[in-house]
Amino acid sequence: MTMQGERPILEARGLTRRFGGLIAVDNFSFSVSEGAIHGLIGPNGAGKTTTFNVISGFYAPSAGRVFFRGLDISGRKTSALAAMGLVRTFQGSTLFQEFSVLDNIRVGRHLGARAGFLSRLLGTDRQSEREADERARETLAFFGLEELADEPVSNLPHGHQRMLGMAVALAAEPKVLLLDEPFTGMNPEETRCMMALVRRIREGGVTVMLVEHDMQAVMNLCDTITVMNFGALLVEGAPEAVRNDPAVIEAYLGSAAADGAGHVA
Amino acid sequence: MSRKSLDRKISRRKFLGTTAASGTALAAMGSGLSRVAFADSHTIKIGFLAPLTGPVSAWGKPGLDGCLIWADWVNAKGGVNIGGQSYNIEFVGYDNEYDAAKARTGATKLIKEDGVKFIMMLGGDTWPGVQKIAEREGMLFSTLLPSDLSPDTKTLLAPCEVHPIYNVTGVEWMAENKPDLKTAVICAQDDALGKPSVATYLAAFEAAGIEMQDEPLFFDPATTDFAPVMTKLLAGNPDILCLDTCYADYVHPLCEQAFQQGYKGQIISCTADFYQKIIEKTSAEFMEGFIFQFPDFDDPALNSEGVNFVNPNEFYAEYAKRYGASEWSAVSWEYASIMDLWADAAGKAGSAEPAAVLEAMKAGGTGKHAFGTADWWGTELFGIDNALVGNWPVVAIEGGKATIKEFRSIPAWWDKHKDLMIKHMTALGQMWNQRG
Amino acid sequence: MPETAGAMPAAGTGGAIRQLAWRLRLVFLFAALAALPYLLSYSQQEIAVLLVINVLLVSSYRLLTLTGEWSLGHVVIMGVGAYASALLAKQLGVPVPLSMLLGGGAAAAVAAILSFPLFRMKGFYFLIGSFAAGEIIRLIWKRFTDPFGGPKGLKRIDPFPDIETGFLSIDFYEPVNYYFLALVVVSASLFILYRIERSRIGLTFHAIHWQDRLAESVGVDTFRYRTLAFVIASFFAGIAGALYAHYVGAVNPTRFSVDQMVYVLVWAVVGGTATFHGPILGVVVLTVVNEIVLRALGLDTVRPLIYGAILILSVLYLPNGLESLGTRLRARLQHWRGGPDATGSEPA
Amino acid sequence: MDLLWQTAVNATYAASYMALIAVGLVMIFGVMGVINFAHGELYMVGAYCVVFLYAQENFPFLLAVAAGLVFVGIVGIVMERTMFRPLRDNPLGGLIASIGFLLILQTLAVLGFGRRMGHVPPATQDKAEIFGAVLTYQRLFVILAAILLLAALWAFLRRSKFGRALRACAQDAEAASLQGISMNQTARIAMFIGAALAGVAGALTAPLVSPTPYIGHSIIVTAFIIIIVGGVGSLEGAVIAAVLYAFVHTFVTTFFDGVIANIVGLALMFAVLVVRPTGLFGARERA
Repeated sequence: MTMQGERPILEARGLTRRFGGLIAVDNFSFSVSEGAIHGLIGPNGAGKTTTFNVISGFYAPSAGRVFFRGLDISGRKTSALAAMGLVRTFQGSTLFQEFSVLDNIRVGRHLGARAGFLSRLLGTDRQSEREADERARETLAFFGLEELADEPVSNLPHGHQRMLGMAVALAAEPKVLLLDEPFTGMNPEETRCMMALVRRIREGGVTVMLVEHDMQAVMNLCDTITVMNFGALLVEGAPEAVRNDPAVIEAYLGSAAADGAGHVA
Repeated sequence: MSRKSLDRKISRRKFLGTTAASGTALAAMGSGLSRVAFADSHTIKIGFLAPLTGPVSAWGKPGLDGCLIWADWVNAKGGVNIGGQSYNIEFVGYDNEYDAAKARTGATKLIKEDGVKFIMMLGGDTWPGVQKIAEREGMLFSTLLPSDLSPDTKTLLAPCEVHPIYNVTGVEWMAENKPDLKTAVICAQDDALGKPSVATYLAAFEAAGIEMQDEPLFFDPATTDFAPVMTKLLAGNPDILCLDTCYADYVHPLCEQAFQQGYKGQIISCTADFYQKIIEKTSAEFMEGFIFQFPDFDDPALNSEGVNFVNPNEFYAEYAKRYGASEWSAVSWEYASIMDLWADAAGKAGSAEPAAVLEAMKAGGTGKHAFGTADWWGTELFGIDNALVGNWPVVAIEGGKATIKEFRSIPAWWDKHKDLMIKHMTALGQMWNQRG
Repeated sequence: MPETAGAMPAAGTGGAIRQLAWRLRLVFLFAALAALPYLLSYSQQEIAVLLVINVLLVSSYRLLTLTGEWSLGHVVIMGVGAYASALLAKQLGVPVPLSMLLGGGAAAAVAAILSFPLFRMKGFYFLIGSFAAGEIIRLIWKRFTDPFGGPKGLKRIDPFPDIETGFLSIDFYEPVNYYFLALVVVSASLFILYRIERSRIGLTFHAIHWQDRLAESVGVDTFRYRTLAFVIASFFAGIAGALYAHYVGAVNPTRFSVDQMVYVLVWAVVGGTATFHGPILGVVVLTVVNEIVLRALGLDTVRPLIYGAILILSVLYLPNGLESLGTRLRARLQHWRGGPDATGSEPA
Repeated sequence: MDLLWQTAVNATYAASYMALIAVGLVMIFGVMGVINFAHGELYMVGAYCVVFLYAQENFPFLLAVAAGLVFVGIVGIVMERTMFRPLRDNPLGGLIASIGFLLILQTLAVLGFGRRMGHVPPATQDKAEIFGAVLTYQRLFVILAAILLLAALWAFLRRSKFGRALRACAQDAEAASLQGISMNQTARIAMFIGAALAGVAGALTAPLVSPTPYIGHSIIVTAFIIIIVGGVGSLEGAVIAAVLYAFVHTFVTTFFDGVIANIVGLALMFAVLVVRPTGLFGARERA
């Protein structure tokens, strides 16, 4: 089951990010093929989230480069990356809690609903806004949320909020979607449902990269998996290969032993 | 006291009338409301438009308090006789918070709704908001800050304190009586009062052949610690330390610092409010001979011939009794002295109408200033001769008590040295045609 | 926030009726505003003029706060408009209506320049940064006597030109006439501000306020939008300043000090910033209380004390502002009627 | 008299009382998250305590200063209890309330002491000479008291349980409450200390300035600049910035003039903001 192209759509070379004296990401490289579902895993504190933040433009890399469709995008602003088609989600229910469900998606359509300042004032943006609304409702329908369009987000159950987070990102029409821990805190039923959604998103032609703790989900879902440890690349390959790699086992066992319970990434 | 509550009653009634105007009252009110209604045809109302709250209120509120004494005294004697009819005087205050827009609102209220015949102001920042109204309504105004005067301000008078011109008298007296003082330094707050005053002192020093050791030192009005200012001033060991027209809350710490940093020379200043307290902070010896321009009103010299202020000693006693001596300041008597001038002119004119009073006041080119008959003057400095200038007292501290040394003529100085004054005023951008 | 963040007016018959009711209400409001000066005394008309100008000031301030940033420099920006318009009219002879517009433009331009250092900061740092920037602008006015007039500022600023045609003659010295002039300008400005807020731009401002990182991630250039809010708000603050300058005829640096800014903050917060009308309610109520009620009671010395107490009590007992009184009242009414949808949900 | 030394002495004095005020302001901001606009008025109230007790009622100066410290501290507790506690989740509301409070304090001072200045005779007129520079005991006393109080505060924050709680709350109120630290208790103590520092600064300097009911305005603007330079979250930053500002301001005043000193002060503040928005010593981003 692959629609995988050979050309990498997203690539990092020698990525490094320091915070003061601390090196969170250390000379880390990976590449994501177009049309893939690519997993990024690693023990707690391995630097996954920092990597995500660097790729998505929240932090500039201290060294190294990020390429998107062959273009050097290192250090570009998040909003500029989104305009190019690289969109990320956030952990948990990071949403415009004060808005209605539909308004969340409408913000997600920010790039798709362009209009000049004057036309906003005069209301001549109505055409493009109507289109944007239609597309927003389509996106909601894709996630089965269309009934809830006018609900305030804060009334939604947790699982729906997680889906809405993905819907907001999808509304921006990404070419690559970066999912930050999409399954964390979900029950098996919800996880299954979410995995199906991710597959359908990929079928829509969107490349997906995700950071996740839930091994089971990652192994089942991803075409390729990159494992990092101590900020550096450990292994990259197909799920089976990664699962059986002694270095990976060692890293997870070691960290689990050292870690105890209740550590937060 | 009773006056106050009466005021309140009237204004409250008016307020209820105007704001509760619902549909039924609408027709009756209309614009007719702004028409003046006299509560009592034998009362003349005088407007008092000055800051009564906030940081500048020290220049307003004590003046209104002084005016209330003035009114009580005049009314107790049957009021002011105008055209054969006696009128009681009533003051209507409006707090302009030293804001131009609020002053404008206050001026229209006093004119259109209270029907005042004359409005006294502090002036300064608030005057430009009122200027247009003065022109349009032909209302007579007075200010304590003559820098408000310009050729267009035909109905604005500076009839009492022609700040800062009178400061020349102190310098002149000092130069005559202490001729061995040769060098001076000066500091001032950087504002509308400090700058023209600096120009005046510079002119007066130059006229007296006293040399400035350094450029004038300007400090921000928000300054609270004056040690660095004084350190800089004293660095060259001057003979004379000039405190310009610093406010009382600057003069005190400045003197304290001069004393502590070992200064022993002459000090000259425009004001020395609460000088007894400065003596407490320094020493009687240090303050001996301190020259300034504002006499105590219990000074017997104020009873001398030529001084027009009525019963100055009693006025001070009454003020201290009513409001406490610590509230007393120059403005306490200044606004009241303007009322003397006004009452005199209204009597002469036989009318309280602003135009008639103005004409009577300026008739003959002289007027009865608090400190003696004086000339209407100012064309060269202000572009209009609406400032009343004559003698001004030179005061020195002797034996811990402010003593009037002499009433000295400002016009006499001006006739000799006006070029110097115009030169220094121009250099600091203080001539009427240099102001926005 | 649902009311303001909301989408376009809903279509359908319910929407049409609501729209009609809304329009009727507007007509009534304007009729009342037109009748108002004739119910007031002359000096109260003066207060009404300043009040209308302050309505624009505080409403423009609210637009800036939509992105979540609170400025302490808004009154200084108003001053930029006032000074610019006054100087253009005084020194270059620009006709006053045009100079007012340019005054707004100057304020917007200054804001655009300031946004580069200021929007490197967020939240509290933006607040103090805007204070610092404002103080520096005020210092420039004080130091450069030519052309700004130094601490005394500018006076004898050209008034708004009288309209003198054969049958119509309007003298803008009369507060009632200036009131209508200001009312027209301010209504038009408020309409624009309202449209902006109700458009996608307003939605984006809100989005930045609540989750700027999420907004960024879907392509919102938050710096650009924060700047946009700042520039628009500053433009209208500048217009308010120009209206003020040509009415009062004088401006000085003290008039635009942080003390005055505090009043704008107070109006906005006491009125409630969750809705468009909250800050307007705040400035109207507080002005009437301070300038008319307390003065009429003959209270001079203690007026600031009572005003201060009112501020404290209102933030303590109406934390969502005076406007929440209306919402509460409506909810209460709905409750009595047994209406099902009491949608007066409190803003977060 | 050596100008340089005299200027340094002047600057040291200015730094001392400014540090007291700025540290108080930072303390209140750190724990409460509120900018206390009434801080200048707390200074004013402290000064009037000395006007009343020492100048009018002839109590000993030290006693009056101590009373000022305690009284203003109590005023702080009252502010905390009546305003800042109910408004804890509403920092803007807290700001507005403090503005209302400052209007009340100003008016009360006018009613109680008149709108003109208060008079405080010096407690002593003796002075010391250091390298030809004059340092009056009155000023020396302010310097020593400031050092003593700030050192005591530092020790208190390091050593005591409350100190740890205070620092924890300033770092992260939620985490602190999870650790069983009482937010109310901590806030009360922080308000007492913060207000008392402003009050004692006013009380100590009352004989050296001329307190008026409106002096708070001059104080708060300077304090604002200092905490911006030092970083709003940092007590040490406030002290260092106070020293820095006082020296820069004093030296520029002496060698140029007071208005230029203000320009330099503002420029310093703006430069710090542009280069390092969190202030020289503030590390944390607080949105």
